[in-house]
Amino acid sequence: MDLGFFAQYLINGLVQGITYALVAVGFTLFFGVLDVIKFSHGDVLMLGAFTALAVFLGLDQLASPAWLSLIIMLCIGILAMGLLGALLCKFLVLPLKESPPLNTLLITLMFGSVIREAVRLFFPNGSNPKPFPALLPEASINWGNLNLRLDSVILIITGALAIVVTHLLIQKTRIGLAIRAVAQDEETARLMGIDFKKTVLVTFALGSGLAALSGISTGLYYQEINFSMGLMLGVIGFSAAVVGGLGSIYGAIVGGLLFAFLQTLGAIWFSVPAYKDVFAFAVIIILMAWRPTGLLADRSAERV
Amino acid sequence: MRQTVLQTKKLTVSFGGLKALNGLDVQLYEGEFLGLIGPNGSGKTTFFNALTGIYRPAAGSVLLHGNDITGAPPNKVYAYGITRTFQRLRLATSLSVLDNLIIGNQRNLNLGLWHNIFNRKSFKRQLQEQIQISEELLSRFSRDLAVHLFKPVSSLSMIDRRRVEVCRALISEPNILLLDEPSAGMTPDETRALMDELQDWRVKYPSLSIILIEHEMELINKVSDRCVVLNYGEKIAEGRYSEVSMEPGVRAAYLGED
Amino acid sequence: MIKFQCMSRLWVLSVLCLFLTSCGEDSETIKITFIGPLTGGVSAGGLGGRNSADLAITLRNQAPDAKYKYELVSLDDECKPNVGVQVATKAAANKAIVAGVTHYCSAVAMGTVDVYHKFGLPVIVWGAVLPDITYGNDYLEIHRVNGTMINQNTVAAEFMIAQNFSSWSVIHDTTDYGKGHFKYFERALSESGGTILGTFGVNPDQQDFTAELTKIKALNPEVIYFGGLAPTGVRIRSQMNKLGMTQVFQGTSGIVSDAFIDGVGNLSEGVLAFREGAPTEKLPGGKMFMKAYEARNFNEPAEAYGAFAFAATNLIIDVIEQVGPDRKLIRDMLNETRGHESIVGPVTFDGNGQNTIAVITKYVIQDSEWVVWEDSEYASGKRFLK
Amino acid sequence: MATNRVVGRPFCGTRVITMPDFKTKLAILLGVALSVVVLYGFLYLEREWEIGALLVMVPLGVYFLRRTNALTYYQHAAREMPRFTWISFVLGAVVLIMLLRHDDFALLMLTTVLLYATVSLGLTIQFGFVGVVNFSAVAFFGIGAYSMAALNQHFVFLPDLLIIFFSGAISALLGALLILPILRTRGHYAALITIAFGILFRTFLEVNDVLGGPQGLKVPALEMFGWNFGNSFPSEMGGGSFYVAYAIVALVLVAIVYLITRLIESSWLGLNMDSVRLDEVASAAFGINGPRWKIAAFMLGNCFAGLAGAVYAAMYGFIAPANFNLSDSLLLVSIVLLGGIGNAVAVIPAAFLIVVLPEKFQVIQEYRLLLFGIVVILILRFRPSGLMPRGLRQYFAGRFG
Repeated sequence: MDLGFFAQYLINGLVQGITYALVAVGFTLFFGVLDVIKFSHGDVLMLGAFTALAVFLGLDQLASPAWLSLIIMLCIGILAMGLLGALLCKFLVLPLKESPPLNTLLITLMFGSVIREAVRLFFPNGSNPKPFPALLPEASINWGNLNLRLDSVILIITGALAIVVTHLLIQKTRIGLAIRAVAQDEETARLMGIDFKKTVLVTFALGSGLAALSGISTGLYYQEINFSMGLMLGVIGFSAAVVGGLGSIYGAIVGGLLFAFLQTLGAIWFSVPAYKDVFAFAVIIILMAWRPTGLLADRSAERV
Repeated sequence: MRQTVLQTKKLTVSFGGLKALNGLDVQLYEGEFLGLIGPNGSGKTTFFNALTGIYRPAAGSVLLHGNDITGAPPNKVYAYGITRTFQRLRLATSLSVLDNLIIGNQRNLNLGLWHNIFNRKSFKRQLQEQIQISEELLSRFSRDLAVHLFKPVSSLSMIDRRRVEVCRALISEPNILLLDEPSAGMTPDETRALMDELQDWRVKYPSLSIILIEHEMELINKVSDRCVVLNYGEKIAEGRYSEVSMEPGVRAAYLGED
Repeated sequence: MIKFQCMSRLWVLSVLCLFLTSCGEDSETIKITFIGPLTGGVSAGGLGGRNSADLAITLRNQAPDAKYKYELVSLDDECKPNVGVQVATKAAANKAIVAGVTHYCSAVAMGTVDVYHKFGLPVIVWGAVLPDITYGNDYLEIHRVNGTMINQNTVAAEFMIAQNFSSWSVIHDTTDYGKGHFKYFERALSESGGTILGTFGVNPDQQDFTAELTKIKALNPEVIYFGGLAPTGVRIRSQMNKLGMTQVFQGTSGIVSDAFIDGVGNLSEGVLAFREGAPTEKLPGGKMFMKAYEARNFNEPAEAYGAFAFAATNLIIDVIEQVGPDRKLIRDMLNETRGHESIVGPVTFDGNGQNTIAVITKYVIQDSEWVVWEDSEYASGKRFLK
Repeated sequence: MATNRVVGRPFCGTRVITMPDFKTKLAILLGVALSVVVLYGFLYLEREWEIGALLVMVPLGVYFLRRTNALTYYQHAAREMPRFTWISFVLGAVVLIMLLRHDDFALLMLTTVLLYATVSLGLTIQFGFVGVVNFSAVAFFGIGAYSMAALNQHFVFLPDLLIIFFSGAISALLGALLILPILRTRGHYAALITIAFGILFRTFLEVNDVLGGPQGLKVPALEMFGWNFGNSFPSEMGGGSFYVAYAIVALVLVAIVYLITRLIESSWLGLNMDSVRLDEVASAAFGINGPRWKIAAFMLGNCFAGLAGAVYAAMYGFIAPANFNLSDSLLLVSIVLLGGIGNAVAVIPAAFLIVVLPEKFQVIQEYRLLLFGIVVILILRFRPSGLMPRGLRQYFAGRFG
């Protein structure tokens, strides 16, 4: 294969992989503290992108410069979704803590479909795809068959940075310590005087904020968002988190990149690229049979 | 000389590079009450897990009545007549006491499809039988407990749960009973009561051998015939508690004295 | 406690009231059903159709010379065949409903034709384009105002060859819509002498198409043919730009909507698409329709097939005005439709109920607007594709 | 002393409620009658304000019933005489079908509910009993449906009853592909495997034209006992929609599957399955072979799904890959969770809610899924363990010996 095309696939895959990884980190965080799957994650991502778009449309009338708009969009989008995540946790997830864990899954699933339907119905003409402003510099280098665009590079770096910052936040700060403590053992954490509820809320806010970030960067990259964009991203993000190993941020990154890699590979190999999902998910089933707790989760023996 | 029922030879269990058990030789005689002591992390529970097939030994062997059962899966080990309790209670708390006990009596149940689904008459007979056995067993341990036979375990107090767990291990009339720190989470009085009940049981079934993991030294002193002391997965002493506790190595490792 | 008793009595009473009142007879309106996707991924098309059908009904109810009062019963098929069969049964089994304007999604229409036949409900399909819907059976109840994908793709292939294009790469979604379009386009193209360099069936929910597009880039065709609906089309056209691809983008009727232009933005210039039916905006009735639609302030635009839903509803009403609200009579009358004037051109049903006057309109996007090819600056030579 | 004991006796606090036999029977029959009336109303009401009123009235009604302890009494009555209850409910369903015999649409919905309930009973065994999560129920349902279509096409000589059974078997056998990964994983990890399988199944059907591709397949009506199910009942038989026959087949299917589920639950099989779910390690230490029970439950559940899928395909007359999405699997999971995980009875009212409610909301058109989502969230928020949480195991009816 031509080197240029190879590099092109690599870059495409990388952008996708980073997006998946950002979503997967959210799943991993929620699982860590509360052992739940939050199935509305993909829809929160979509709502984040739409919030940012609404902010942009508002700012557009004030004629603010692109970089300023972008920053305001990011801030409001991430904060709003963080808040939504915390509220969701407080009013729908925590009250169901004592009931079967699958019920949390159902309630977040329904919440996701409510968000999705609400955006479709109440965002002006929301059932159609919306153009997302191209606020990043569009310069590109043509190098043989490789078309390397500045915005792809910026997005890859931003995504990677966001993951690194999250990682540092968890490893180095007090609240990060609390999150890790709760993830280890809720009871002990409580006994140590950690405010369990607050920690969980912060984690949900953090994960949802990350979802908003990945929603906005998806919008910036593809320059198009739609109300159902979160569906597949949510499922893939979940798969990436699980394959990587729930509870591990490195696992989420590995899972995300792996999934993007498999999809790209599938698209190259098969004459009908729709098989790429069949391929990716089949490989995932096999991987899970080989490594039942994910690729990177610590496989410490169960305490007996 | 009494007959050896269980014997381990150079039993070794390792996690990654760490040897949780290192060439352990332990013998258990018929009808004996063996105490297993050692500091935290010395490999006591690992020893149980290796015996019951939850962990696969890396080396060495386990002999039951002279037959090699090394690496047998847990359900086989149970079928050989070895039952256990868990340090952190592992009862099915949402099920009734009766259900939990019947789970313990697995090897006496008929699991055939015909018996369970179609021939409900014979199933009913077996159920009645199980209820009777359970009730007798429970009332042996505590008169009040039998009343709670149809209540969920989650509604019981800690001591009662402990009793149910011990009963679950005893109901199938095993040859060997492994008790993993039954005193955890109980008051000394409660522990004493439980031990007395166990002693009564031993009188009825003199051939039952018991291995007890315990932190409470006084308890070990009182009930055990013999002691094995572990440290870092190795046996550092063996004998009567009164002798063992005097050994300098044990005092150093276990009691934290220099 | 007294309060409680009081309340529970009140409850029993109100439930009784509920039952008694709901036993009352319905009013004297004539019911026509509209079925299309009102929720989910392709709801934009469905809502546009629903609004248009609704508009037809309202306009007729306002007309002084109308014999009857009409009522539209709109049902949501979610673009899922099983739900489609459910709502089709609901409509068809309801004797008060005399005719239907049904289905945007072909797979749903395929599933429901048997139901309509079984219950004898005459329907006009307003959006689904799979040929088998009318040609796969000989049910008298099934009609269709819009053309099939065969007509569309024959015209498309011939037109493109005439524009001196010779090589294509195809991306189509793997639904019946995309796959069907590909099949008929391939057939038409092989007759006209074009070549297809590569075909890529993709999942319509897919977000990222860069891998497929990179592959196409390596094949370097002159035209990228896309068989699918606007949301997917928007993504593909935008992502072509990501990879610096400047091929001509040729779509199907599924992208003829403002949503496509809105979604793609500036990149839409020079995108081609083909749609059955005469261009709405050029017919006198069509202008009226667009104005009336505007005036109603619907939340959603009419989309590509709104005009067909409007035409189908009007056709049904015209027939009812003639023969009265009787399913059999309506069915037979519909089958005799010849040259009926509508906002999508004259409608003539053949033996299978298919509208044979298959006018196919060629569109190109010029300055962010769908323009009929013949009127565009591309046709007059002022602008060039590519 | 052991003779007059109540086995698995229901407790209401510390009080045991006792009632004489005929009164119990009366209470059960009353409950059945009430359910039939409510369901009839539910299927029959159409208009906007009626649905609105229903949404207010039903929760209020349930609240009143609870306040008067009627539900508790009823629950106990049903536990005292499960067989009588079961038979009365089946008869009640027959009455309901007869009442609706001219209403094609209501029958179609009713039959769909019964078939979804059948699949949900399979899921109840899978994750209610043994704890294997299955997010690809609709894939196995689809395998059943496609088997029906394919066998009907290629093996015309096979009687349809046999084809239905084969469809169930094929479903179970294809499910066997997943056994190894499912046995090795647990919890969310196992969930992923089934999700992956579901997506894989759907995409495969769509991309491949072997089984009709995205355009779907037509399925001929059932033909059993010399009766073509596509025919309406002639007037000399009292008339009635052709759906009556399907409704009865579905009723028989769900009744049998329910019976099997309950027998499993009230035997050592169910006990062992519960034990595996609650603590696999401890179960193993008492001789319970976890993998064996997981495999059995997984296969059986998928078989139920396949059986239901076969009847579903024949009734709808048309199947397409778009019927078998991940969202449909999640809908089936919702039925089990909303009802109360592991409780076989709860599956039926929950299936009613999940299947019929969105249909009732057709009056608000594009807003219906939004409202549906909100209603489910509210139910779960206020009944976190589902509508009817599972009680203690009951091996036999109330009185013993």
